[in-house]
Amino acid sequence: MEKNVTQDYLSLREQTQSRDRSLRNKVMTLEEACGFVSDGEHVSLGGSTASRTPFAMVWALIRARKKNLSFSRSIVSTEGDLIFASGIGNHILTSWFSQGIVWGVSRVMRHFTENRLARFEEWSHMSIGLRYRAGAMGVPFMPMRSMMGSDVAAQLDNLEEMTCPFTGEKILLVPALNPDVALIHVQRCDPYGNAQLDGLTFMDIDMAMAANRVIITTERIISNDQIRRRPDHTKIPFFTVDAVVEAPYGCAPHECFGVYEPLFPHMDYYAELTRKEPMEGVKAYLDEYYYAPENWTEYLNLIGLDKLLDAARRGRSIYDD
Amino acid sequence: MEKNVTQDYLSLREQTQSRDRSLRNKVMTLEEACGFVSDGEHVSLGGSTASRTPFAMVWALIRARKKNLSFSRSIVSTEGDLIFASGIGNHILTSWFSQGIVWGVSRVMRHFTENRLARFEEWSHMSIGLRYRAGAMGVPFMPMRSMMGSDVAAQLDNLEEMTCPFTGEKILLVPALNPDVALIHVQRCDPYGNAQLDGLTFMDIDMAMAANRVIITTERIISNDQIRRRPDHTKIPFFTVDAVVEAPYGCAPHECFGVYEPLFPHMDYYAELTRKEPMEGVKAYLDEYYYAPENWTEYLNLIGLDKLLDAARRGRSIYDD
Amino acid sequence: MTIETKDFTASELLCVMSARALEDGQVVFAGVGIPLLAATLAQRLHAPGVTILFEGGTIGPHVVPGQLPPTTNEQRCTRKANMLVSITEVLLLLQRGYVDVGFMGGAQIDQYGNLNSSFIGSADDPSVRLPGTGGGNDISSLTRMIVAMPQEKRRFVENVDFITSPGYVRGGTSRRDSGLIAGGMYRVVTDLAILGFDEETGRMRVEALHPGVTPEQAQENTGFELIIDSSVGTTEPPTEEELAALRHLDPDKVYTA
Amino acid sequence: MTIETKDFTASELLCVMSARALEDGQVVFAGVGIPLLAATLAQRLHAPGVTILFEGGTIGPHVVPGQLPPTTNEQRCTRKANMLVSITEVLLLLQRGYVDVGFMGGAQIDQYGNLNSSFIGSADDPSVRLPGTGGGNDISSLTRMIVAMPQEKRRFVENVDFITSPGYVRGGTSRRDSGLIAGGMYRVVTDLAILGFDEETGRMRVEALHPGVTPEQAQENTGFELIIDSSVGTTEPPTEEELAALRHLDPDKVYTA
Repeated sequence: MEKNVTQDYLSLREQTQSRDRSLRNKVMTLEEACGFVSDGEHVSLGGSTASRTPFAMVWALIRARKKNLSFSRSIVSTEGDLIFASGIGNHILTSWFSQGIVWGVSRVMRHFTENRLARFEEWSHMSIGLRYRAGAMGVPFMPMRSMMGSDVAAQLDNLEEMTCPFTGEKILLVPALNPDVALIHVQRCDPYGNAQLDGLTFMDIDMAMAANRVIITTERIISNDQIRRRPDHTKIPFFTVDAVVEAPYGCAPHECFGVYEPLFPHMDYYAELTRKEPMEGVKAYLDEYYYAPENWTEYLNLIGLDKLLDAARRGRSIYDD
Repeated sequence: MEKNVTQDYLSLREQTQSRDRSLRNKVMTLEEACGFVSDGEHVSLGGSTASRTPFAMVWALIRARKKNLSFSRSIVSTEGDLIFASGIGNHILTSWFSQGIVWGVSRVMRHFTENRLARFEEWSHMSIGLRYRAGAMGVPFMPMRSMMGSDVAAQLDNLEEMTCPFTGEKILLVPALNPDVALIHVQRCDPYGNAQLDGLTFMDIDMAMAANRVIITTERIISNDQIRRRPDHTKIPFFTVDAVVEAPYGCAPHECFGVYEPLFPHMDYYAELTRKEPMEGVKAYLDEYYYAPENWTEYLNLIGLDKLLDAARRGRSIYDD
Repeated sequence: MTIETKDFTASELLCVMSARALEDGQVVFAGVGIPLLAATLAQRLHAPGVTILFEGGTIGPHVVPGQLPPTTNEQRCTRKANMLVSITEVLLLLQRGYVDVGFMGGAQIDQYGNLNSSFIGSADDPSVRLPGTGGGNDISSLTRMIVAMPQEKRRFVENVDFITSPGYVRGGTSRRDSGLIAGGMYRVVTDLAILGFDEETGRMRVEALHPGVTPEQAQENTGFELIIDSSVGTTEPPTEEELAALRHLDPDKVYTA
Repeated sequence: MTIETKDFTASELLCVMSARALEDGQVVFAGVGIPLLAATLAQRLHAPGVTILFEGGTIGPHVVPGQLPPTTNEQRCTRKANMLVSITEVLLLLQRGYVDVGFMGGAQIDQYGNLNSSFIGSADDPSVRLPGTGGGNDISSLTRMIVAMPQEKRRFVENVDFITSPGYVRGGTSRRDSGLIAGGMYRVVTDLAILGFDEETGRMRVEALHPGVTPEQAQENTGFELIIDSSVGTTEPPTEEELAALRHLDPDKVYTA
């Protein structure tokens, strides 16, 4: 059974009401933010595939040797390999799982799933979005019209069909997903957690509203005055947020819209490293890039300043047209 | 029975599929846009109370002597009086109906409802939003947790209660509302109907996605190139839109966020005019401001340039802080 | 006015007493008028960390002294806000549980804390059609409520003509049984007293009387039998600091005349 | 390759034939690779009013020749878009009915047009765990589908191991009965033929063969019995104009090698 499905309403409210939702400074380090994630919890990851992946926090959780976490994300890329291989989690709920189409099927994912060492729980893309949305709205389910008739639905045990009392149509109900913690990387956030996102927002906003805790990593921390100058650009309100961490290049080697594109050479390097001997490759990668560096800046340095600058040049170019 | 409730899925899709959804010029006059509204249809109005009321289109529909329209809006202000008094509609679905708190209870609304000449169908504020949202999502209902236990729910005949199959909780289902036409006023729109909204968005976005036709009035028409420079600021996509009308001060005497505040002296004048003899007052108002002017500019001129300039000065001041 | 006239108005008393009902750090969904003013007053006094929400879609605005917004749907109520969202989204914050207190005025209330803002007389043939619920029904269905209103017999009736915004419905477990499993009427702040509700029956109870108000006066101004404990306490009168802060916020006495 | 080698590759043939399947003014939900390229090609040829949607949340981008986006979730696919929305919102456009065509590639398809991108072998003990549905299940559940894929026996199987993205499920009325009352598999465009589906049985049928392809060749490259009418027609070969436009879009042959 999947963990953390359809939290009952009174318990969800109690948990929410017990959070300190006042306007207060929440700035801390990656290591301190790890304190908001406990072993065994369900963690949702913002972004999608190679875009706005909250890699800095995933990196910190792996270094903190968390255990028995389960994860969900719209589409999972290499962070899924690293979650399984590092041992912090053995259950990932998503609609698609591999580094990215151009790199083929993840050999690490295959190793863990085909040997039943970990679970890749497959839901349709939209159903995951609607599960977060139900969680965000404080209702126990969302109605939808896809997934019926498929084996994706057939192998899930927490779906319900109903006949619509208004139209008589067959409707699928998917249960709310209220993650214990959501990890979301943004371009700008103030010290209180008011986050402004540019470009594609993926499922991040519903995810933040649904979660029982939210950790925001941000390219830069801006003042609350800046937020209040453009309040209609704020996408995540401060009272949903528990921790704010400034993490420049916090998605590397993935992209952050308008700031940097993916670091393709590094992604090619990882794909090559894990192609033939997936487990040896991913373990070597973890040793070199996750456990060895002293801090996030050292991790970035290992990836290489040249690659960062190139990715940043390409990233900003979206505003050149 | 309320009109136009819970359109069945196949008919909704057929109607949507039959619309010309290509990227094409849709710029026209207020009078031409009236052709998209047929007698007897359900019309939803964007904005709320005295903010972003699509007054230019309401004005045009009244002048076009439409008949038997029904309307819905989050909160209805004076446009409700004018709809009833002009005879274009005798049924309004909303959560609150009067000019605004400071002007007291509308005597025109009272005249029509207390004498059973027209219907004010009361739903909770959130339930109206969720009805548009269900319509926008292409599902026949939304689940929610308010309205139960109240007489607001007791006097409605198209609500359903259910027991949640996941949690056993009692849940209220409200039916989708897919308006025949939505009238929405925005700050900026391109000729194709890509609309960008500033400030409070009310229920406009769900309404646009739910409607079977959308008429956008806009303070100014901007180029498609401008839209494509900031695609994450577009709030309504062109393929939902059927008509684009440039109507400066198109919400007067109400406000348009960041462009002009309400024209309070004119609103005071209307309130005074209808306080003692509601029907005589509102009919005199319609004659003077609706039927007499040659065009929208003449309507604005009757209201007074001094009032427009004052409202514009106050409106822009939101960006001065 | 039944209360002995001091150096403050009944509205000022209502404002100060309402402000005291809020705690620091709370997220408060406020209506215009006294609730907005009282929430802002609380921010200036004991509760600087209070966040105000408006039903038009505003999260955490700065209310500027002397420039109180007249409505909750226009740009004046968005000044220096932290975030603007749609109406549906801001109401869903109540449903999701992010809000601590719904804070409204009331036209008519009954022994179970039900509010009516829809009809005077029967809904089928009303003597007055009122403007309706607005956000009231959702707010009172989904969170803990504080209502601020003057205490008068015609406003405090045994059973409202129409339950627009549910309190404890028909008392006992009827609110919960109807499906409203969270929230509920918490306090009614009037110019005479602070009123609460009996946990078991859901009926209105006097929590404290304002200075100089007798139990008899409170009862006389109520259209049903109030639960009054003989040992009921008395509130502290508004302090000079409270009144000064209030008058700074509303110098033109827009809401405190 | 079974088709006589002309002055174009099999991928180019697939692209041109897929582009022809789109009509002007359509809203097309496109996957990366051939679908994206073919939709862009259609815009340059007979269907300038086609609007492209990507599952990452992009509405109506300009695809720049020579800079084809490698994925549907990164900023490269948002160049000069008309609007960006969330993933959930862009998928809901399918459900609401705003989309005319879902346009995808496929790894494995069966006689009823069901697609598998989840498991090779049984789901409980697969020989290969594939990456999964992504947007495929929602797209094929909610709109009319065009799939572009090479026609090979191992890809065209009688029944897929796992229905990731439903076609006509088990044939007959089974798709509709399962609750999928709209959409359905419309065309499978391959390097050998244009395939459709029998209205009654939901089984795959040859609509037209590409120039030089015999019915026997089409059948040989299919793992189940195709419906082939003896009078089945032949498609027009790619024109010079089509090939020139295609090569202008993908000069490095990223998708058309």
